[in-house]
Amino acid sequence: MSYFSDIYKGIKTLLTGMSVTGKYFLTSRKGAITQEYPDNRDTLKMFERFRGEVVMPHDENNEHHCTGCQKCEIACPNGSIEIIWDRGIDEETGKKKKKIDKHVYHLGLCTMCGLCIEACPTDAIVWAQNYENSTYDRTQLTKVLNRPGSKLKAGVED
Amino acid sequence: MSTMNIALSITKTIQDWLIGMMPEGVASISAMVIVALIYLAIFAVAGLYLVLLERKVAAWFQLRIGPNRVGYWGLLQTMADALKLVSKELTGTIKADKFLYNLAPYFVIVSSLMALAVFPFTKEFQAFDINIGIFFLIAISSIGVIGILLGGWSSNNKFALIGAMRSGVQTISYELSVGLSLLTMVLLTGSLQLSEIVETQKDGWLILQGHVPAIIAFMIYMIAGTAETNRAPFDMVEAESELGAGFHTEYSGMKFAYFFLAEFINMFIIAAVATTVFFGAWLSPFGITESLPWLGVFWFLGKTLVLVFLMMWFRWTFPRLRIDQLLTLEWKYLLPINLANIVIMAIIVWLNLTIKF
Amino acid sequence: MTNEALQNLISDWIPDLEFTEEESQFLNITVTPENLHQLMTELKNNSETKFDYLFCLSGVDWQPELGVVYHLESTTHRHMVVVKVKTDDRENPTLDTVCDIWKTAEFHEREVFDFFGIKFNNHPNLKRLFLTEDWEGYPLRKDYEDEINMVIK
Amino acid sequence: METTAVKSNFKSEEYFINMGPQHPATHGVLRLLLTIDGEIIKKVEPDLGYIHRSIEKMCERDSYQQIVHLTDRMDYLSSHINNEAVCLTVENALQLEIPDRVKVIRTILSELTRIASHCLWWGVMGMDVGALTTYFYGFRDREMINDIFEETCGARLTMNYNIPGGLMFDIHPNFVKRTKEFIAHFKTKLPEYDTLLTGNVIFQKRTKGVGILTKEDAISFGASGPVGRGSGYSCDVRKHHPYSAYDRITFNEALKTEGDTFARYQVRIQEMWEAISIIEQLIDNIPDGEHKVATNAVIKLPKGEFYQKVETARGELGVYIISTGTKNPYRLKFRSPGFSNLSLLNHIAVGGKIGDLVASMATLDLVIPDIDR
Repeated sequence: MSYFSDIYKGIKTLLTGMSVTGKYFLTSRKGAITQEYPDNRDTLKMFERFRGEVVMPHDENNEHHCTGCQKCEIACPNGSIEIIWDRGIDEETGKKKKKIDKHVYHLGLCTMCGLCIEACPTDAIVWAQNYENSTYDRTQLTKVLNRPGSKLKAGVED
Repeated sequence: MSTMNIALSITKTIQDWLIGMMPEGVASISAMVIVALIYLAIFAVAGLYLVLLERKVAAWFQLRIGPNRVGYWGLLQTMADALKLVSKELTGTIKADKFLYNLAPYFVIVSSLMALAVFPFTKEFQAFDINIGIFFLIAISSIGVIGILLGGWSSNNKFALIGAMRSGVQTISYELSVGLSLLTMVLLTGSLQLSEIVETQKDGWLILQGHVPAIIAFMIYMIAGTAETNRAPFDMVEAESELGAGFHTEYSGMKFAYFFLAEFINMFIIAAVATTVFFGAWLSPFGITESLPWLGVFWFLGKTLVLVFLMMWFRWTFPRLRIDQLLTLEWKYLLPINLANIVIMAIIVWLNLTIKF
Repeated sequence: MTNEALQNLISDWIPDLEFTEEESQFLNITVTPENLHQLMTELKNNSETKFDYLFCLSGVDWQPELGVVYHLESTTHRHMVVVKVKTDDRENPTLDTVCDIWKTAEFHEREVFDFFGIKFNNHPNLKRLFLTEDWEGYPLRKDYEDEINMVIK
Repeated sequence: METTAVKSNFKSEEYFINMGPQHPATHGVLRLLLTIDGEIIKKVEPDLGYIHRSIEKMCERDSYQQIVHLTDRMDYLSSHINNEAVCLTVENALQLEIPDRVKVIRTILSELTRIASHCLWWGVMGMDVGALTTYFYGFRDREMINDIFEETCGARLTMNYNIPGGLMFDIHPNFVKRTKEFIAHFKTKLPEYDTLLTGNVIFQKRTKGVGILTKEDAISFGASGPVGRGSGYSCDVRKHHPYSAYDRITFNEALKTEGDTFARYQVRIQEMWEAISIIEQLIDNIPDGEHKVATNAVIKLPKGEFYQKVETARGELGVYIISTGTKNPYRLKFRSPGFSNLSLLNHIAVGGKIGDLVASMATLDLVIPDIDR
């Protein structure tokens, strides 16, 4: 009479299934896997390799490493980096040399692929770990990475 | 002791109080209106807290925290939901059948609230103690289906139509086994009146008296009960992954709130019927709190909440049955077992092998 | 079977077939559109070759000609072959369909029609798969111009 | 299949239903035009293109490093394996000698991606069939793998950690520790998947004998991955055309022959066990050495055609590059596993009910950007 045996087997599998969720119900005191995001904002720390946003670090006397060589602009797959450079006279050698004017970075277009940081010969740009990049208006997403009045660190050659 | 039970039989006390003020006929009608308003208020709030209980229990099953933002420990969450739903705009499809579309929610909410009147919360604390109690309950719960069918058909949406047809088929076939399983228990008690049933359970709950067939009847009743309220393994009516929101896709605002609230009150009703029939409504296990009839409410609600938790446990563990498997389960498995069960129970009652304390 | 054995087995089925092997890991067969269908059915049904798995069907715009490249593999002998077919008329390129031999070709051919405009006769329902019906032009052709969507860096 | 309803003079005509771009069962922007008669499905016609970004046209103007990052956006659940596919094609074309360390790390990361993808599939499969708690158990395990990826590659979903010639930077110091923790944790949780869903009688009734796909049809429709292996067609690229470190590990291919939804489900569960054993074999002896081989900045492939097959979580991804020696490919075609798996949906769903269509679509594990490209 498979009629009764498969009823019995059916109920047995149903009960084992319920035992799994029951176990989780009883041990739910151990804390949930979900993060309460807005509340744990100050304790939430990202891993140090997290790709939040591309930034250009400046040292204490406002100097950076970007020589304006445009390697990152070429490497970027979706044109989210624009380098505005102008001719300048190099102090020691007196030759004409490219000087960086503005390193424009469109965070809105960036797909966080990391090819620009890979291509940069002087490690001028680095990943920042902020994860709240949303803004209310798109123009705020276009950023200039080198701070006003900053200049190239002496002795950095590409 | 006597001071305690003055306020117990609410209908009589309100009626006597009113008769003093106005003529006979008007008094009884206004008494009924007052009782109905009290019940409506209590069970609207009870429905809200059932929804919150469901969301909290679901969260604990799923390693989540559940609503904890609105009010301390999330207590006001469903209150906020209700207010949101009240303030929402009542949208609807243009080509919908306007009259039936608006009528559907009232069918559902009325049928679930009417069924509440019959439950024995404590000794005489019962709105209407009519002598065909269980028969009345089953009849009322079949009206709810008409509301769902109307809602699904009239909102002129293909998914809603499929959902409504599924619910029609499902509820009609599962009412059969709800009725039959309650019938097996009525064999033991001999009367349909709910207070009578509780009376006979004074010497041992029915589930103990009827031992084996009663337990089988209880299991069948729980399965059919969950199917009756379109919940858990049988929720093809609003199967999220197949039909989106099923029959109440086109409803919004207060109309949706009626459907939503009615589902939870139905769940409460199914659990409450199970407690009255199987577990002796307000009778404490060995008559320990017989002296204080007021404690009966605590026993009644406690048992009902245990059964409600059981139904929630079903919901958050089992996948969904397909519509034809659902019908084969009913017609090929539950019905034959039910009929066999009635015969066994009849033999037991005839040879009175029931266990009496 | 090794490429050479394949080559001389297949070469005596149909007269003018070109076999090349450099520039690619597999044996390449170039066939004329007329006897494409016959070669394909033979490749599938012949007991020694039994290429029953068409795993890649790609349209290619070889600048003057438009062509389709079929990558075939046999699930029993585990050898692979590449069949190429080219038509040089760009206004109304038509080829025979192979979806009666391999059912996977039905969707792949609709994709090739969608992006290259190559029509496949006696294909069950040959209409655009990805783009909308009223999209004019065939995007993956080399001479496709579209100022709005195509950003030329 | 039960006997269909007796059709006396009772006339019922078919009607169309849009399982439209927004539908919980399609996991993405796929539109299925269903012709149904009551509950029984007569015809399923997918309508694609809602997320078509013409990746193949973009590849014709991008350099090879830039193409690798595009593949993340195709099958985002096995983005690591897609990157590896393009990198392998380019490396084989240039005949680059890849250090052993890179091969082993790539294989470990591929298997981790496979487990993460199957965890998500299992959670969503449970949800499609009605058990809503499986979603959270599946995501709990997937989150642990995402943390491992975030720590090593910096991103959780679109990793872009592979570049032609090796890895962008070396693995994080506690990558090995975290992976071992995950393996220990997952070994206790995977049996729970079975007791909760596989053993469940309702689940078996919903999936056994549903959406039957015979072996010949699987081959003829080009089904690959767990969909093909569910019908007994052994199409594991890691077995037949081994790449990176797959030739030095021993694992057996998960094969079932019934070809119904339950068989495809069991294949994926067994694949998770296989993935765990593969990681265990490799995690302890990662050879040390360079993490990438220097390639010149502008990669130019020699003239010719190159094809590379890779086994992603969904099936066999093929990268076909026709190069004329310039810095970007003349034509690049991705043979996407989801595309062929979708084409057989009509074949297995006709005659079943809507519930069957949703169940068998869940085991096809469709990712729509992978189909639309």
